[in-house]
Amino acid sequence: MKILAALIRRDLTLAWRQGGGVGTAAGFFLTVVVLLPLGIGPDQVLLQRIAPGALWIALLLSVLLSADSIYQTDFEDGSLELMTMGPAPLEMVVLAKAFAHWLAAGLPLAILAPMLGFLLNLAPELVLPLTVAMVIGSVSLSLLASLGAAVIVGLRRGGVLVSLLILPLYVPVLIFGVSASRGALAGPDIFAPSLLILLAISLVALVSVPVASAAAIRAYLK
Amino acid sequence: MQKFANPTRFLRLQSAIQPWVVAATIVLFAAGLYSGLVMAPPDYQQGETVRIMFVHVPAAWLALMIYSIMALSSAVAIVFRHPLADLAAKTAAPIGAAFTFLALATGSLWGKPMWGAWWVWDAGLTSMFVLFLLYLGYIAVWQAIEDPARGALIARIVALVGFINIPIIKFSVDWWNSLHQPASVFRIDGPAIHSSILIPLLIMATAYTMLFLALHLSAMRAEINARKLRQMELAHVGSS
Amino acid sequence: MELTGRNLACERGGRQVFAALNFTVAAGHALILRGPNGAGKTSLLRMIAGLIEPAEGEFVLQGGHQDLEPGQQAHLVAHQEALKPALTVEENLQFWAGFLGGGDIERALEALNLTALAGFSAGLLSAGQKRRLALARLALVPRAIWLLDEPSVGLDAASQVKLQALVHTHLEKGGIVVAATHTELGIRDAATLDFSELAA
Amino acid sequence: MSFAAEHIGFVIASYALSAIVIAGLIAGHILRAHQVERRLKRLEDAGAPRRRKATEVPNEQ
Repeated sequence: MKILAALIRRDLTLAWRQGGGVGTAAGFFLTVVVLLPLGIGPDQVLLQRIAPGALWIALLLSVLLSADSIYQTDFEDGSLELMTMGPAPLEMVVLAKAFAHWLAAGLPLAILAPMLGFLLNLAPELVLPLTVAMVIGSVSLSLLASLGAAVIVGLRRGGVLVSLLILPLYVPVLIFGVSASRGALAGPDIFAPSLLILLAISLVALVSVPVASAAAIRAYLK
Repeated sequence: MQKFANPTRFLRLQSAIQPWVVAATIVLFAAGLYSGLVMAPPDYQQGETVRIMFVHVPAAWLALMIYSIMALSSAVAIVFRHPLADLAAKTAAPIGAAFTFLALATGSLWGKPMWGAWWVWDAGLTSMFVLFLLYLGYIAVWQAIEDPARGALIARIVALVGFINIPIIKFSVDWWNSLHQPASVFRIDGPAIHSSILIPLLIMATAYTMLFLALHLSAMRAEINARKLRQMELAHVGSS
Repeated sequence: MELTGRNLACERGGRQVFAALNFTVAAGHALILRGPNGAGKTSLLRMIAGLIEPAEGEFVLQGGHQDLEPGQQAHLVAHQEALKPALTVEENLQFWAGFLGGGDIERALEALNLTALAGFSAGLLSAGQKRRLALARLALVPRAIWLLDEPSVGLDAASQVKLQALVHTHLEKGGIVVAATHTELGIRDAATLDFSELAA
Repeated sequence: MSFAAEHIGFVIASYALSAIVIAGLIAGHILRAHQVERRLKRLEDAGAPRRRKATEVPNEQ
């Protein structure tokens, strides 16, 4: 465990010092939010209706965008190779890195998004359920994004490919995330199950992503 | 290598005028706040909320002015290859971003009593929002590129491209706004402003500008020192 | 402790790099890999490190931790230095010490004469200094097998002496060194494996 | 200015927010300036080569 703690601490220090990762993701999130009314029109009522969905889409795009650098630098400077030779299994290393990315980017974005809801005239009573749903959802968003990062780590122009591969996997998170964000409006029979399913998706991702990512990384190290 | 033509001359100039600039800023703020909050009459329509204008409009003007300064110094850096010009643009960006944020926040606070919503996508605020994103982009460029020399080259281009697009964005947002909302009740320049409002506004605008000058000059000194530090560290590392 | 490679064959990108390669390295001994570029020296090192699976053949490690792969008991110092420019020299070593399960940072810094640079960010280092920092990992965490891919590249004379001292103490303590190098590492009675003879 | 006016809260809020952001800017700049100067001084005290001959390496082997 101490081994993974060293990795997480290092990744967080790097994220903090370079600052670029989270900053650009937040900037990207803001951009998506500003494009919506410019495209759809400033009509408050319309914006309010699409606000939860729009915030979720902006969130998952930002998380995906901020994830492509998780393994890139480590792959290029040879750290990734040495990590496979370390005492900790690669699956755990991958999990630690995904966790570090979630702490540095996934979670902050999931907390920031509802706070920016007022830009889209988000109904105040939706802010809390949206935050809860997004925090739970961000776990699987970060995990799946890290899987995408692992799959394209050796490729030079992997950016578009990773969106094509990972965005479809985001569909369930989006659907249940938005329905959970309706919160009280949607009534208890929709709110609770959606949250539970969201949690289930995160747990499934928690188990499957490290194995898949480790396999992908090993393929590139060959 | 990033050579400094005459940082010493700039540093001497800066330390000479810095106290005066700070003094002027304080005096202007005092005068501006006093005239704005005490002397100026409340607006017959908006009542006291019109006083928000004294913090909103200067911030908005400064947001635009600082980006223009960044674009100008980037152009100077390209034409005259003057490394200090790059520093001027780099240090101005965070200050500009802060004022743009202030313009957005005070604009939203000013709009709330009138429109009932914390945020309305009206022409002025929307273009200001996009300007804020231009600032974030510019700052992100400096952070993303480790080598300062290369960072400077890219940042110049980003600043100029951004600057050229500001009028285009402004025009298209205004047109977009007129498409959806007949006439926006709230206009920044609004009807002819009565002198009792105009004077405090101008004082506050000058106060904001002096504040920017004070911050910018001291930020440049810090940046020059930071570059010197980096070179000394390189030299120190190189020799051991 | 003895590392043996039996009937090893390696394929990369569909091309057979080498085949029917055998070697043995006993504790306290070094194996120098010679041969032209692209002959497979690096591939063999990466194969021992467990990064590449041999197309044929296998490794046998007598002694050492039976439950660990050879790669898990080895240090690999390749062309890439695995350093983070944003972290300081000390922080880089602190990470590797933490990740590889404990290590003595002061000793590693001293071993490659990097103590003076501990507080500086790795991005400021010259190529030679970065190479020394990568080699400092060898002294950081004790591991039986050292896999060195042209370790002396970019090192000045003083650092080469330090490297040789490091390698000698490792061998005296019963360690194994497998090194691909064009320059003379000054290791007494080291066996040599010349890849040019292995006409694949 | 009368404090009893309608929506006075928004006026106060916008002035308070402006004060906070401006104070933050000033503090940030002073902090950064001091930090850089402190590291610069520490490096100079540690005998940066600027004053000494570059060949004299801090710790001779």
